[in-house]
Amino acid sequence: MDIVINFSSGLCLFIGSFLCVSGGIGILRFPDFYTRMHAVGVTGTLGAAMILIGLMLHSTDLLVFAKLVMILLLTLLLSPTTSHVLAKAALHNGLMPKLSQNTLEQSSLDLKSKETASSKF
Amino acid sequence: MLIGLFNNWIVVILMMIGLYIVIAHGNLIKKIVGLTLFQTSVFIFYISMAKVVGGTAPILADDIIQYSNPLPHALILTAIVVGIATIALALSLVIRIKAAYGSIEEEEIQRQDNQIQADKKERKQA
Amino acid sequence: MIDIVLLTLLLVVAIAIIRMKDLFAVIMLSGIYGLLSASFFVAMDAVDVAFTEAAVGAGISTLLMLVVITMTGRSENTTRHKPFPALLLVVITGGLLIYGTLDMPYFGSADAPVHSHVAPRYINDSMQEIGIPNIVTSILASYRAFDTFGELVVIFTAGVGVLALLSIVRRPIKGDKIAAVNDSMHEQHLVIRIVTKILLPFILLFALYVQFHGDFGPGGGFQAGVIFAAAIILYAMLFGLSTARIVINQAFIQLIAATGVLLYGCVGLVSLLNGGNFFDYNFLSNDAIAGQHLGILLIEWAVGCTVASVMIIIFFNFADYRERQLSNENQHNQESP
Amino acid sequence: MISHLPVLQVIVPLMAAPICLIFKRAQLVWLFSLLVSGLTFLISILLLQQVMTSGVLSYELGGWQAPWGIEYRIDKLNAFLLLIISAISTIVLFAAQTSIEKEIDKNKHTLFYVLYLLSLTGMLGIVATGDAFNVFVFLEISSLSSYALIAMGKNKRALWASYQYLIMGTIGATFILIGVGLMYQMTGTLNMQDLSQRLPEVAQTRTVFTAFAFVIVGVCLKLALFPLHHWLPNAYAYAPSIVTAFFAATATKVAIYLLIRLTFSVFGLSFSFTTIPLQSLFMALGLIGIFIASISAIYQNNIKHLFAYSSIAQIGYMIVGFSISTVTGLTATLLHVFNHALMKCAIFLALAAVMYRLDDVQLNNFHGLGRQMPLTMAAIVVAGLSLIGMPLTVGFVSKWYLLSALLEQGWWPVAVLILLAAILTVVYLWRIIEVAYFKQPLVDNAAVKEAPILFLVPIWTLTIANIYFGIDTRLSVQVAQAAAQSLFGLTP
Repeated sequence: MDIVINFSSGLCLFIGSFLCVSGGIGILRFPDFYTRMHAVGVTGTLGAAMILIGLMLHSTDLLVFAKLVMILLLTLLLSPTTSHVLAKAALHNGLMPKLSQNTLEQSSLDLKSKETASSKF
Repeated sequence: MLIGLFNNWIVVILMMIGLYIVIAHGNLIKKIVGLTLFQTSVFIFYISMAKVVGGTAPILADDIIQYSNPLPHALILTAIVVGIATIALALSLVIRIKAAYGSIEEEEIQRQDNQIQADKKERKQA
Repeated sequence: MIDIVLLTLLLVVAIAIIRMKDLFAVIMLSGIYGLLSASFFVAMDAVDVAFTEAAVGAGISTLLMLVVITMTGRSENTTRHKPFPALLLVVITGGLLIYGTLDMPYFGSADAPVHSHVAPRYINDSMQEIGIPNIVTSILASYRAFDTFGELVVIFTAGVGVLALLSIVRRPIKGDKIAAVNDSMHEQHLVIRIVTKILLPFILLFALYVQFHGDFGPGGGFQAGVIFAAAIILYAMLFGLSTARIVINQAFIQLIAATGVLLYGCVGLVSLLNGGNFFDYNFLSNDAIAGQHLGILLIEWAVGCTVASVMIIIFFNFADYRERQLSNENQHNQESP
Repeated sequence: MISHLPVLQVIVPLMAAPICLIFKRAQLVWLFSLLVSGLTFLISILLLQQVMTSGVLSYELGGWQAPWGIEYRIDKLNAFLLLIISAISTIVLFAAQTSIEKEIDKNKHTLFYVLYLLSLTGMLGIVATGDAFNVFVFLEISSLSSYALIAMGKNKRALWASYQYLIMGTIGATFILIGVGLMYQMTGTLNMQDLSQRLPEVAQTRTVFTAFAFVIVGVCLKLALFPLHHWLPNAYAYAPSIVTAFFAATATKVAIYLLIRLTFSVFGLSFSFTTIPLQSLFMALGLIGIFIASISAIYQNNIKHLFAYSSIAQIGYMIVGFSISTVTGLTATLLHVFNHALMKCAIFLALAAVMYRLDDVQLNNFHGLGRQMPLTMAAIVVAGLSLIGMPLTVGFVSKWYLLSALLEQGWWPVAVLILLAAILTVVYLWRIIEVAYFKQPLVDNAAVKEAPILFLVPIWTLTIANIYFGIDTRLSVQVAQAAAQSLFGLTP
């Protein structure tokens, strides 16, 4: 029975670390801010979650298990929020996503109209 | 020799970087960041002094025989809080300086000071 | 091995701070510097210090600096800054320090004088004399209680200093204006307000856990105070300063800061009046160990109160000053065009 | 209660500060802090008597023995400094309320008194403690409250002066922290008494030499010794005048005490003066400091700047006395600490009175002040004369001991330089006296009346003390001599 647990925890750890590494590469390779932030989002949420699950399977003592579950819940709640706020702040400061050429003019038009409409606090 | 004192040399380099920022850079906030660098490197020096190879955190547990030295930890807790107190006061001074002088660059403030000095002299002669 | 990696990372961050011109990046890097040094402290088995450094060095100081640069602008114009005299002075002091490190005991050697003179008594006898597992808290709260009292007064001085510099007589804002501000903020920060509402109770609970867990594991008054203040600062940032002011009014917070210091001092005075020296907890109750526990509990509570209220005072005054400046600018450009 | 005096000396003002924050009315807070400061003064008198009769007092905080817990060691040197600090703080508090009415706005008076009591606590804590790290903590308390106090000045340049003082002060305090850390690393203890026993074995190592260098530089930064004095003139000139009066007479004296305590008690006489050429280094720095500060004092037209530079010069005198490293030399320094506190406090309180009446202390405000504010101007003249060292005043006593210590060593050229420097002091004092007595008052400050009574009482108590201690030198010389002998280890 514990061979299955060991194997699955090893697998989870492997997937988690693979996601983190790919996230790291993603930050370096992606062209603009928003795609890079997507890569960070992946590592923050999924990568960490997989590693935590791998550790949970590996852990023996109940207290450690409970703490790991709490950390998992916290990261699942927090990291999507942080990437949301990050993207919102970037957009608020007028950082334009790097779109293909023709959609660029069209989206910048309606962005300007949206800006004038809503009265900025 | 190298491994033994590597910690201290890195700490010395960090200290000197902090000191360099405080002295050479004119921006008031950059000076405060330099000050935090300078103080944090002193904390790293204290804590790397307290470490015993093979020792664990100074929390008494029955199966552990070797502990790291707890005294520098208590000292550094005090020093960190002293550091944040100084930074908070320095930042409130920067806010007031920005409101009074309109800029947080050392040269600009010095220039305005010298100017006040100069036209006070003219008024004295007049 | 891990600490050498961390130290080199610290070096890289420090050099990056010199090169950076954009103040926002410099402050973020100083936050990273705080976090890296906190993880270095964990590698050095200094868990209490790592906790405090993470909460204070990476948390509060970055936050305060960010509030300040929203007022003072982000760019640092480097006109001629004078590297050579500074470089000369720095090289001299650095050389003297390196010269000083040559005779130091090697890193981690167990026979260094530091580990043989005063420390063994703390490690061996603190369980019998004070009876709490966390030796750092026993040193902090009992052996060297006067140091912590001095440090509490330092924090109190910083709070009063910030009050003296930034506090202004407040004109009471009308009720409906607060509601307007609240609605506009609601529309802007919808997602994060919901998440904060979920998280706030847990942060406060965690602060209380850290406060009372200080005797057994890493934690104590300072960390608890900073976490408690962080929760309230988060609330103030998202629900508007004026609403936060109604929830936590300033005079009450100043009162708590003062009573925290007084509570700490009275613990010492009570042990003085019971016949012992100042801060001698054995005289607090008939059994010595119970006296020590009671003394440490009261002191951690006093420290927690004062640190939390001073951090709140500092943040509220910074944000208040910023709000007043923004309203002045709005009035200014309403009149001018 | 008598055995608890050492700790009560620091706890009384410390507990009073938060209590002041709870009372909101400024009048009440002023009286309360005056009472607390008087109580501290009383405790310091009792402590001095106890020390003079029964020798060194040792008080273990928390009931733990010396190197493990923190210990308060009060000997003749501490008691003397404690007496000076609490006396000056009580006298300055008399004039505080009237002076800050004009200089600090209404709702900040309570905060002013809280910060004032905290800086008093910090200084008393530095002087009373016998633990090296505790010195750093209380140094931070006194420095933080002094940055905040200086920044409360009316003039916008007070903010910039306070910021510069903060940067220099924090670097100095961190240097002291590095020095204490290096000392702790080589000996394993933080208690000063224990350090002095364990340092000689490791004295020849390079780490202890660096520790000594860092601690001395840190203290000299706080001392405003010649090359590191740039923060002092602006800080004293733009701070509220009551704050300048308090700090001019006490802040640098605490740093002098730290210098003496470190070189004599902690590192030991032999280490400080033989392995390191401290003697000639400090003699040179002191002399250069005296001359440059006195010369730059002559060209100032803001009178506070003028007397701030003259404070730097007077510190030069103390450092010259200290660098002679003989019993009479040290007695001269301790005497000058006591006398300089009296002189400078009288002068800066008088300037506070002028500031109260004229709102500015430029030279042209002083035109014809001799007739308009006769008592205040007379106080400045008497304190100025004792600054020069005229006989029958306090300054003469310390100059006399300094010259005799120098001649005892046969360094008559240095003695001649000291006398030359006294002439520079005459020059910059004459500029004020000439303007005050021989010029007609300017048309717009014709209606200036004498300073209010609450100013005149402290100013004239200090001026009379200036003269009294010049004649009856029993108290100051006896205590200074006993302290110097105990430091040299030849107690009678």
